[in-house]
Amino acid sequence: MTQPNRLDDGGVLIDRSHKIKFFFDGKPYNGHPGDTLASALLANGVKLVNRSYKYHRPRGIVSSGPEEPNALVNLGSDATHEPNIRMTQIELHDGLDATSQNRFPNLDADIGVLNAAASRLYPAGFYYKTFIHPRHAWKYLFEPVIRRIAGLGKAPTHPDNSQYEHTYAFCDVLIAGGGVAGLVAAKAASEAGARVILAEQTERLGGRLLVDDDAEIDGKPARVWLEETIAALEAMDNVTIRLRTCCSAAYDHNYCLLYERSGDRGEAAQVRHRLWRVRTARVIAATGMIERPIAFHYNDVPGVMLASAVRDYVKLWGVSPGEKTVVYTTNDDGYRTALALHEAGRTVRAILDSRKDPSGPLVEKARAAGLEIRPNTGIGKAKAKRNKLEQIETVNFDKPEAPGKTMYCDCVAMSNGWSPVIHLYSHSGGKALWDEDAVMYRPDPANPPRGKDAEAMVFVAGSANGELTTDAVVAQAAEIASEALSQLGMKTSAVAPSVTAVTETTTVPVWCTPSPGKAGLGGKHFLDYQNDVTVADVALAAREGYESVEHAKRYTTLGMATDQGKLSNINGHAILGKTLGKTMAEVGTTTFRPPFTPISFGSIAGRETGNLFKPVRQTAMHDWHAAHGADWEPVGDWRRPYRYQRGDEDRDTSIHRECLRVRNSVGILDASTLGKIIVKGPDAPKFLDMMYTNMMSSLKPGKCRYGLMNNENGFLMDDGVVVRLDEETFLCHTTSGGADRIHAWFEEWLQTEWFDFKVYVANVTEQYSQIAVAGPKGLELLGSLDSDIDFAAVPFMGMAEGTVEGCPVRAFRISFTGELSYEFAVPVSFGLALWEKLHAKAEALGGGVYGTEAQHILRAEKGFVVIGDETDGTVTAHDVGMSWAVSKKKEDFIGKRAMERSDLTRPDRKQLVGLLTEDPNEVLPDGAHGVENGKAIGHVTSTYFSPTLKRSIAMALINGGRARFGEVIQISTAKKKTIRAVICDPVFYDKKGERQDV
Amino acid sequence: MLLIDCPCCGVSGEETEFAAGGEAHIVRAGPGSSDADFASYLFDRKNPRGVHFERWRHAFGCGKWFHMVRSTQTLEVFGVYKADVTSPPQDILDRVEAARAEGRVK
Amino acid sequence: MSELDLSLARPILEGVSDTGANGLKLFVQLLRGMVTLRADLSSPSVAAAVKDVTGSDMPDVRKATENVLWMSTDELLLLMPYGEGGAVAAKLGEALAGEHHLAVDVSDARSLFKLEGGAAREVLAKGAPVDLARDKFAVGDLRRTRISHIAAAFWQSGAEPDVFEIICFRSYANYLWEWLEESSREGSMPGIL
Amino acid sequence: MAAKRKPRYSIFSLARNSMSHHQGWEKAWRSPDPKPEYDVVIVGAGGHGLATAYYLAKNHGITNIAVVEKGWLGGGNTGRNTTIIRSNYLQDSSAALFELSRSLFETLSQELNYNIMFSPRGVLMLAQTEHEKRAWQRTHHATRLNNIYTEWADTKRVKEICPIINTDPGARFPVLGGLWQPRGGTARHDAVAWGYARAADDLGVDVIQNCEVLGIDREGGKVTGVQTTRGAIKCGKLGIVVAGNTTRLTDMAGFRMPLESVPLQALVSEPIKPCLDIVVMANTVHGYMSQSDKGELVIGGGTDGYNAYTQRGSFQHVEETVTALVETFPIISRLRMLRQWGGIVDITGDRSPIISKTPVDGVFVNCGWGTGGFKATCGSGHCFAATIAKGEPDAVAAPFSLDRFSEGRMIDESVAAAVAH
Repeated sequence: MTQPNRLDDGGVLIDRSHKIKFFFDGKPYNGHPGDTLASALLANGVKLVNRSYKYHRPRGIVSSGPEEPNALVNLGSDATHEPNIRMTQIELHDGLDATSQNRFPNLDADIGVLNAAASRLYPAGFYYKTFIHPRHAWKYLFEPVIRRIAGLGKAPTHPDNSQYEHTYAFCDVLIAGGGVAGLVAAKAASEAGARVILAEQTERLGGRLLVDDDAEIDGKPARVWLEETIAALEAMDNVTIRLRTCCSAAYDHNYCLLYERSGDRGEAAQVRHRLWRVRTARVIAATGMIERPIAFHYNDVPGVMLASAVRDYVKLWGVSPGEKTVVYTTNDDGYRTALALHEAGRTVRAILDSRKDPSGPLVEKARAAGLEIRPNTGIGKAKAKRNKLEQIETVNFDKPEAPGKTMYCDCVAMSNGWSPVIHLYSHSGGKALWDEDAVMYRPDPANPPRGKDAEAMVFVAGSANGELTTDAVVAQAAEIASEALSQLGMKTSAVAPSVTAVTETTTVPVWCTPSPGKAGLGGKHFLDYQNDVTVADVALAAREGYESVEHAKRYTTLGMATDQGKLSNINGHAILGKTLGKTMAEVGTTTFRPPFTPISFGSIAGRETGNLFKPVRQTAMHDWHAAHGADWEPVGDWRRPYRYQRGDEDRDTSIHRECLRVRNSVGILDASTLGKIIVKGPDAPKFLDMMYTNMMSSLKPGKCRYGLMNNENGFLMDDGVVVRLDEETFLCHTTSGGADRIHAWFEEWLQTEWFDFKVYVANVTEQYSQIAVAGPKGLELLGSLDSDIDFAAVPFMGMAEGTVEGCPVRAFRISFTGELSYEFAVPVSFGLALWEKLHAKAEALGGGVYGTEAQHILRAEKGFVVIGDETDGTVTAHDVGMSWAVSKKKEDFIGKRAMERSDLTRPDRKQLVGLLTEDPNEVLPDGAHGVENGKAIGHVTSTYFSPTLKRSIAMALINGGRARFGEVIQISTAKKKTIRAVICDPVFYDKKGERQDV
Repeated sequence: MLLIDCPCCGVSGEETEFAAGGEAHIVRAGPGSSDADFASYLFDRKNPRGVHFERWRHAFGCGKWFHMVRSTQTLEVFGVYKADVTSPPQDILDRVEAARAEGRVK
Repeated sequence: MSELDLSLARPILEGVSDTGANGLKLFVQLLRGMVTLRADLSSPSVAAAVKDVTGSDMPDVRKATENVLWMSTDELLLLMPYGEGGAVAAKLGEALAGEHHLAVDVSDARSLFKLEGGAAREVLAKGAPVDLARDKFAVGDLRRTRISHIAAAFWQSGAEPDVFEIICFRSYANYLWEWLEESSREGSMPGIL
Repeated sequence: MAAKRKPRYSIFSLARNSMSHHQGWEKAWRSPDPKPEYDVVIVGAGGHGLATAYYLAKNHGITNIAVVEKGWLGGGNTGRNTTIIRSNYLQDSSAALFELSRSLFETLSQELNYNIMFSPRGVLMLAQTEHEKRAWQRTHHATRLNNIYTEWADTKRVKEICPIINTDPGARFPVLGGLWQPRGGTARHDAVAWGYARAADDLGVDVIQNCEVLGIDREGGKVTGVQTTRGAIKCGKLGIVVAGNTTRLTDMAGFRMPLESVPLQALVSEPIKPCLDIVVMANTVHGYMSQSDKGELVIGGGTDGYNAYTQRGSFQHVEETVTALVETFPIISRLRMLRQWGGIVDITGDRSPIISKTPVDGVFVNCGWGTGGFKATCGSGHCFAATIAKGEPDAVAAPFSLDRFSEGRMIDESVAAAVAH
């Protein structure tokens, strides 16, 4: 397993002393520590690594970084399976097992390729023009086929058991990018005393300085300066440097995401990914540039690569992608690659330069090295053999029709100039300007993303700002850093390093290389490799009226692949402009959206999965309930015992047992989740009169009153028993879900509307466990308690305070079951103790616990409403027959005015009624509707089999229902069958209420 | 994601510590108001593309309601002030005017 | 006649977890008396009453003394031995008679945790959007905020090693405990604070 | 110049054009200059506005129409939503409107001769609490009475319909079942706008892009025209269909609206091979997910709690949604978010839309679709066109008039559960 394309020496990142074995499509290969999967495969002479999305054309590695459009693979299997990973970002590690994707049966013989033969039939947007008839064919025939062909990697099939972490972090300056500009900025910021975080997406600092190391900085060789600078920064304790960490997004007010991939190298890592949510005063984006490809006929065959990438592989990893390379460039940078290959002892077949008379130091150096330079020339077309580049044909820009020269080569290194990476500048609204001379979009200093103080919050440093040469990069980075710092009132003592670097001359871009013959029209000049978008596609979109850059993008899918157009956008926009006769500035650009590169869903979820996904609230008796067979009903975040199962009895059996227990002996219920709010102050009575529909100021101390609460729309929002503890102090009970909502509601009115009221509110829901004791044997139970309270003397809707079995309690004589009933409020710490005592006493009397479902049935038998069951946010107190609880005396209360509106006073509104099915054993389905000549006239709100009455009962909201007692109506069920039921009074049991008030 | 200064406890906190409460300085219409005025109180909102006077609550913090003046266009914040007033303080209004003069907001 | 029996009182959970990460320790504290006092904190008589029942001066905004926590512009949380909450509330009631206030015993409403060790800041920083750098958050500082999904407050009560005390509403105690334990795992610290 | 009939799209036209390397295709729509006067001016060339123009021309014979758009057509919420189409609504008036729309989607490709890729793959709304279960069952009964086919799916059936859902009963929010509408689904959002634009253009409608309305001219309480960046345009009737920007327009017309504009989040994953063939909505945890034909998981998130016109929005909503979906679909944990974006939605007091006359004679509004506008595109355009043509709302539109707010006649879908439309 030799590595044919590994150079004999060179490769600053790899450790040749160690070998790493890895697999691609099941075949074993060797690489070295420091390799990426891409560099290792290139070293092994692997050219074909993927198939394209639409035409399934053979594709190879194009780049060396996050912009890679082609070289995507599946990694791992089962719980570790992960699709669509860029080979250029995978650090090689032992046992790495990668498989190519989007091919069948294998890369070399992919049957999808048949597409290409008919590819002329599939221009941009072809699917909008066909598959229209017959109507059902789209769902049943065309779409399924398209779905199977589309998509990239395989979907995972197993849950992921890796660990993901979050952290919040704060700093003065967040620097994105650890290249020379980032380092210069970091130095300046750290010496100004700023808190600095520097995030570098790769595993190394230095950026292009590691490759293009011919500059001298502060009189030292670039590499020496680099090592010294890094060491200096690492020594500063106000600087945090994170490698493998990408600044993925810069949101409003400088809330930034760092995506740290610390655990992606095979070993079982404690933390796979960590998502940093960083709030920083300023961002310095030193995010560099991305080289642009050149469009020419079949510029996608494996072996055609970015010139900078070819150079990276040579210098960083000691790999030459090809034996014979043709360099095709529109600027000086291509010459660097030619020279690098030449120095590495590889053949540079020729340098094709779009410029008429290329000049400048780099060009001279190439000439001096004896390299063949062909000015005013490009590649007319490339030709592949066995899925690999075999030859190219040159074209002269002045005589494109003339036959060109054929050159045999296995690698093309192309350079069409550079695009600054300004994503972070754009994420929160920064604008870009087209610089015609530099041939690139640069950040528009007049329109930066602005923070809450309207100051610029993102600053762009170095080549990301369009600086091409090291000296310019360093100077600009130092300047922009001190500008950012001075905004923060900081001054840096750092002086910009002096740099001597090779100068470069201008770029003459080629947006589409003319091709001889028919290729001129039918040619496949690829712009977006991954989505198979060609020059012809973009031109077609423009011709068809999809003129806006967004239309063209969406119509052709240009720039919508997983690389988000990092390579293709500018070339594509240029073609659009050419076709429309518009300048780049007129064409405009699409918006960069976060994240810069894709981030894992796992990292976004962090640790908040499983038990930590959302909190569950527990009462003091939670474990006791669990130990006694409770199954749970979620109420808000609470879990309440729905019923207590005995042995393997079914739900109904236990629920009915619990109901009858309360009717016939005595039951106890954990009511701790009820909201409890203290309202105190001289204006408390006045305040509560506003909050409740009924009068609370007239309530006597020591007495309880059931109260209803409206929202301003006049609809019921909550209910509960209000207790007046003393003249100034009230205790308001709310529904279980409602405590926090109602507490906030009280505070809102007190703080924002009636801030002159002298009222303080405290939410004491969590201070008390609440236990209901209900049933005819209730008094007997209480009588047997060791207590200083004379329960018999407590009147209905009265209260008492004292000690019960050693626990401090408040006892309220209120009933939600219709039985004689007391509710004990006891400090939560005593809750379990009192509960166990009461339970023992209840069992001794043949009673015991009951759950929420029994409670629901018992209250339904009594016709008591439950907010959220009988009401749904559109129901008034009058609708549910509780006009008695709506004060006519009070001038005003929340929702009073709303209840006067025409629709809320309609006589035919839905009103709460009871329903008795003609067949007493037939229980109406939940939510079933009453029907009259095909129209719904209302719906069932609660429906049960009543064990007390030994028949089904239901409550319903029926149009004008209260006037219709005795009428029989049809209830339709989903199963198309209708059930007959009689409308009646919703109070089914003990209408006079004698049992609760003995 | 907004960074919000609570004028009550002085915290400069993440948006997720706060709860938005909609347009500020809406005068409550009660009994006696016309249907139109009442509907307007409940539902009509200025909803400007520009300077918005709004209510917030430091829900996970000191629990206090307060006012914030913010551009719904640029998210620039012109200031915060306590809840127990019926109109914004002058210095904030001045800042808004200045921003308008500079054409930063509508 | 029935007597109050304090021995019946139980915290909702008990435990100590020695998580190993930088000698991190996590405790659930035993019951603690707590009283919520809402009043005009600038009033001298309020300050006097607080001093009288706690021996502590009025804390500054977002500060915690040994036994008085600043909760809001008009709210304090007073700490005392468990069982004394009722008496303290009553005492405040007398002292502030005639002055608009609310003093209520909430000794059972919250659970109290203690997080101790070098990594304590980083554990909290995983779930609380608060700048916990040493020079930004020190002994005596208090913050009411979010930890993960829930409302909580914490204050620093010791340094070298850092000690943070954390309270949340009692029904959430199990969630917060599990969250803190998970987040304290060895090898999971970002290593920045 | 009036448009001449365009050649129709088909596999044959495609084949014919491939011979000429596709040089022969005509423009999908013209780029006309505004005429001085139109019978009707529609502001907003989103799906709703273009559909309105199309149905005005097609159903009501009014062809002297301009659709003016400040940006590019279909560039607002039409091109930013998660393309869900369903009509399983609780309230009769909502059901009528959304089912009209859904049924028009069924044949829209043929109607417009443009493949909008309506894919009735089925929409499943999960019930993850007892309360939500009861709410969906109530909705289920209601839809059946409105002749909208839905099924109640128990947990087992949910797993059959969507195998990648986590149905572990011990989950924090266990799947207790779901409301299944087999004829709900998705469509290609851009294609809907483009198809309507091409068909409207074909009927003579002028679609005028890059033309922002700066003012609304009135005389004696009646609209007379609009001032635009491309000059004054007279009109007899004015239809405002601009979603999040409605208040800006109605301010120009001099009346207030019960609206607030807030950012809504959406995101997509990288494309993967098919793993989710239906649309799943999990309202309890605020997660909505489907898989596009391209293979991307298309995910809808929540709205920001505060007014904003920035088409961005906050990350915490993405965080909340993705966390919920990782919990509901554990296999997606290792997939990656490719891009997120925001749209500006306008939300009314009862979260239901407004299709209505206004205090200004001749001015009509169609707005307040909140997070649910795309699915309504056809029905909205259909009955808004009727409303504009007749000057009075048709039967479907009537319940959605502005006066419901003063009457207290709320159309509240949230009563069933916390439903995002």
